[in-house]
Amino acid sequence: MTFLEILGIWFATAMTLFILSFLYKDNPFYKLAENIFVGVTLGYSVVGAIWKTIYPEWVVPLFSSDVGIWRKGFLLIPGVLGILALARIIPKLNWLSRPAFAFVMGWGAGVAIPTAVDAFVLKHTSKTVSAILPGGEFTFGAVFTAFSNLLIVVIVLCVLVYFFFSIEHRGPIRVASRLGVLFLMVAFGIAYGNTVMGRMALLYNRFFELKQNASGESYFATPILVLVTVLGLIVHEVWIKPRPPGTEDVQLEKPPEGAST
Amino acid sequence: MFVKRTLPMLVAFGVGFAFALQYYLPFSFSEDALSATSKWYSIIASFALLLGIVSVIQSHARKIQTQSVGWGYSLVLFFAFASMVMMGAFSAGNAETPPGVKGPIYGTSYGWLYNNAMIPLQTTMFATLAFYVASAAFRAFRAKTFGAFLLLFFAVVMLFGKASLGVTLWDESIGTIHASLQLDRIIEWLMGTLNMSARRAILIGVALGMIATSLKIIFGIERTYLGGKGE
Amino acid sequence: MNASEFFLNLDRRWIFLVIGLVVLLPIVRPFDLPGIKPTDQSKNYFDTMNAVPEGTKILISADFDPGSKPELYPMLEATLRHAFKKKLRIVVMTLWLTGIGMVEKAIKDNVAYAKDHFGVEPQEGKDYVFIGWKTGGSAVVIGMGVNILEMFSQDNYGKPLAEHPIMAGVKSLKDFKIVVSLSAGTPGFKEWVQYGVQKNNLTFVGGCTGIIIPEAYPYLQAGQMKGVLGGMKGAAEYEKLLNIPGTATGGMVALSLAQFMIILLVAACNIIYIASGRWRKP
Amino acid sequence: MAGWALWLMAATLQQAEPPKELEAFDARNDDGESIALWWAKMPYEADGVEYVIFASFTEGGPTLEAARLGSKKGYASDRKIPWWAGSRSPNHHYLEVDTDALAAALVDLEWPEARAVKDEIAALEGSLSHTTGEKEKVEAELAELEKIKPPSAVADEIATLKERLRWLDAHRPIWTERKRELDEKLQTRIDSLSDGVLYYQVAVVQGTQELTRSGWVSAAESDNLFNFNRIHSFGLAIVFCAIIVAFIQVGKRRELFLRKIPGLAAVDEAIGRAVEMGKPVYFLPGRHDINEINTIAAVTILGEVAKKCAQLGAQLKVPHTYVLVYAVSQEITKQAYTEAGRPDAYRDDINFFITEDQFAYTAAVDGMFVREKPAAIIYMGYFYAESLILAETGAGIGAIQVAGTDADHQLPFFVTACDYTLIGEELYAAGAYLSKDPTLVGTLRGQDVGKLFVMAGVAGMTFLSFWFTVFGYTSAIKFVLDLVTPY
Repeated sequence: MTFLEILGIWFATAMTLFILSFLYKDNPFYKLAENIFVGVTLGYSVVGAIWKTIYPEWVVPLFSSDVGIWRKGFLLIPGVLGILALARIIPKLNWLSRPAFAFVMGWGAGVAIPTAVDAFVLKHTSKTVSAILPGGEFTFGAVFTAFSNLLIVVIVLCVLVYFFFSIEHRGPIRVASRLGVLFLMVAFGIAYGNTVMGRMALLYNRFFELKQNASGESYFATPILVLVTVLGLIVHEVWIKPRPPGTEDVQLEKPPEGAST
Repeated sequence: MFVKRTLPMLVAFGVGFAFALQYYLPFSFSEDALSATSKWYSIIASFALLLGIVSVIQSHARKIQTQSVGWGYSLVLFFAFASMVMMGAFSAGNAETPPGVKGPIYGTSYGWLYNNAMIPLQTTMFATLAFYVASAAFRAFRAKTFGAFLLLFFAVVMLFGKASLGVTLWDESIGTIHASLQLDRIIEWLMGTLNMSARRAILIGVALGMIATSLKIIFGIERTYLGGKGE
Repeated sequence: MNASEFFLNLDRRWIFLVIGLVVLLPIVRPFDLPGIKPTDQSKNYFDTMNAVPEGTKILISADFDPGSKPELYPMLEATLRHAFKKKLRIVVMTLWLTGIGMVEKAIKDNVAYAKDHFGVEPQEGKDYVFIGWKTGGSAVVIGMGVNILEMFSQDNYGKPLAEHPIMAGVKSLKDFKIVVSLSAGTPGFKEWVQYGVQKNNLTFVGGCTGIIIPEAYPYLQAGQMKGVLGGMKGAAEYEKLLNIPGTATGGMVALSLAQFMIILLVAACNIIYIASGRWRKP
Repeated sequence: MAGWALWLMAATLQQAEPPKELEAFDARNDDGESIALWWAKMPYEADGVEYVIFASFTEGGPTLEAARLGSKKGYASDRKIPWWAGSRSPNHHYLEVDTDALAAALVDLEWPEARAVKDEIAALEGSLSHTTGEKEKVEAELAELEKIKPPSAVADEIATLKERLRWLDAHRPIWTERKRELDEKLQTRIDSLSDGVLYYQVAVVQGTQELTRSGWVSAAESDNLFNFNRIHSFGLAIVFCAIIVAFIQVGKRRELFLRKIPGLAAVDEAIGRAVEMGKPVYFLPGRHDINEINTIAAVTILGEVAKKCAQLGAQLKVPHTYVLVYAVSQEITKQAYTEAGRPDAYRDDINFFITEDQFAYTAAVDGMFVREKPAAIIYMGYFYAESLILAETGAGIGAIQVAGTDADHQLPFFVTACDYTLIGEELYAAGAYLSKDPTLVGTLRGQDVGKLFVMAGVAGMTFLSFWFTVFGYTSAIKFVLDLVTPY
């Protein structure tokens, strides 16, 4: 392995351990990893915005001879709107950014309406009512399927009743909405249990990586760094005097004016 | 106040109305308009990113300047940010080395940072969920009410049914009675009937909320995004 | 504070510790639980590998990157172990540039493993060779169907490939009894089936990540793929069939144990909660 | 027996007549890039018998195979359309053909130069894409070489690279220009040949033997103004919009009842507690960008929360993951503080941007939670996997947590880890509930009526579907279902 590869393994291992150290408590290692993380991802989005969007999608077509004058004209619009959005930096020119936001919000709102109708209302309604009775023979399985399909309809209706805002939940409506809440709880329980394994697999993958990086080839990155982290935590705990509670690292560069009444 | 208030509202109305209709208009201009404007959106957002960067730099620069608590970490943040941007510029935003070009290790220096800093940090942060999913269950899965009992009961059933150990235990005992009692069939039924139907109802409700909110924006009833609803 | 109080308000870091240990333990020391039942597809993979006699030449293509390591690396390890145990002669390659380092490590580790556990000493060049990576994906597969030595003139370490005794009598893909692709996406088993298997009438088995396993079903039905290992579960089943618990078995055990641990904690918590009489309070 | 069947089949095929009822027409409801062919089911359809569609620029002109269809496939009944948008007859074939691609291929037959022109275009494309970015690469290499001392040692290499640069500079613009010219030339020729209309024939083929061939039909493609497949969705959208707009008017005229949303009552309580404890209130507006409706709902709630914070004197903090949301939130917060009569309490750092990355944002916010120990945390908007990481950390520091999301996949985690959770649509209702603005309350009533409409639809159609199945009207079920199926 090259030096850079080994360095990479050490760095990655350290970052993994530092993040995990947060589970014990907040500490300087975590803060270090956290700030590296934020810095790196900020840089990544800048690079992405410039090299993956602005340059290929905007600059290149704007200066390319392949693109007609009309399309170039159109391309100027998002550029201008984008630059206008930056006017927010200057408080007095703040209002210049409004057309950009209006465009973005209007566009989002417009696209959302038919999507909501088709992808949510129609799709879910049609799936709910499409197969109440299975065709074919009259067996236990068929009866059970019919029961399940009917149950789906009942649950959908009850949960929808729960969402009524402008009617008082009394009488039969109260019963239905109460049932709706219970059905929601059942669904949430199922969904919760269903995701646990996936989350455990994520952790397993991290531990797997740590084990791989423990070998002599990576110069025992994992054990050494585990030792360093643990010792560091002990040192931090024992020798570095904890500040009085409350003041610890709270960024109070200004007095919180909003808090004073 | 035309430019400050009326124009933005006209823009929102025009764009919103046009793109709500676009879905039903199949001719090529309409299709092209949709694909072009979705690109516009990412271009505007990319420019706007600078706004965020300026805000971050300002706040951390202030910390460093005043040497307030933890200003060293702000330096770290700057360093990480600057190296990512520089490496990214050197390698034109490519994490992988194009074939035939010599890079540091099977990739660019940008790729090195991406693979050895971003990926492990992201995956580890994501992996901490494994711990939280357990502690949240321990803390909150208590049969205080009937609803809470249902939540915890079905979560436990799923936990049992998704573990390979649970599947074996069940299928070798109760599952032997009848094929339809096998655990994966039960799990499938729970997911497909009880879970899915409640989610459907949620999504139908959400759709109506979305339509209502969209309409409010298009008609200018909802204009908090312009700063307040007055005037 | 009495015992039930203590347990109900348990510092959650104890739970973190328990979960961490439960997931970590099977990785450090893989062991088996009765819970892994090999599916037919995994059995087919195993049987295909197991059916060929000693000395048969097979090709293993490790088409994945570090991102898919936890799922596919155990498959590569188990396949190498199986091959060394059966004294097959193997040619290893990768279609993914970022796969090179992992393959090197897997070969090195498992040659050592074979020495320790099977009493065989695989020789580089004679029993196995790593021919490395070439750019092109499907083009590489097509080229190998015509002439391997032209496609890969050197092995991964720059030594002329023709000098390795293992390559004697190997001209194209047809000269391998079995071709294995452990793939995380494109290029992967799709390229192998479309450009290699069909044309050269190969016996082909594969392994893939859990996400892309549905893409393998058409090829399995058509018989172009004899068997497939799907995700970590597939790898664990293969390890079970081989009877060598490895990291994938460890993974499956870890997941099962962690889930049961949560069930246990929730159950204990509720029993204590109800027993302590708190649930009666509004 | 088998022999008989074969003989019979061969006999029918011998006297095969060309496909009947053949028609060509513009494929409806599309952007005008394809036409459709339509013909009746014929008696000789069997495995191994295929329909081959030939196309030409002129009637009787040179033809090209446009498509091939197994004779037992592609019936009109397989079309994915509702019943009102066209026939779904099981006794007819329906096939769509991409006319642009076809015309581009057909031009080879009529214009001898076409092949050469296309080859040249392909070659130019190849050269252009091959040398994309090469200039930068060569320049970089050159810069490296020029650092080496003494320069004479690498003089040859430098000269070669410079030559290459000159060559690239000289050639690429010429290629681009030439390619544009050729593209135009080809397109003009295609346009002059086809005039938008192509001619088609359908042949029946078994193996390599052509059994029969139909006469010519022609059709021109055209842009369609409206997608009739989606007319029911259009109608429904209008109905919903009308209901909501109508109730906005009703809301303006009289006060409407609004049920309690428990989670929202808790927001006031939580802010109050934060003031008592002298600790901050955190508001997280979700991880969707501003163009998503759930974020808009979230920032509306932020406005109300900010107002409460300003009134009670709580310290508000809003970490952002999207810049546009950050910018909008700043305006909203400022406005809220002004409306609450506390513009002096407004600070620009109430809202702050962290990063766009999901888990970096999570890591940073997690750190803030633990360090600042806020008394109240409010999550509103769309969330992903970070939901539980944040909510568990928040629960760990003992904050009152109120969440509201329409992300159905994250609801279980918020319900488990937070004190109060707004489920799905409640997120959209929250703005109206908090502000008690009559137009917004009217919208809620509109939403309720919309829901009633959907519920009546579900119940009614369930009943109809049940009834039709029991009495065996299977085709009627399809008829009804089409009304609620998205196309």
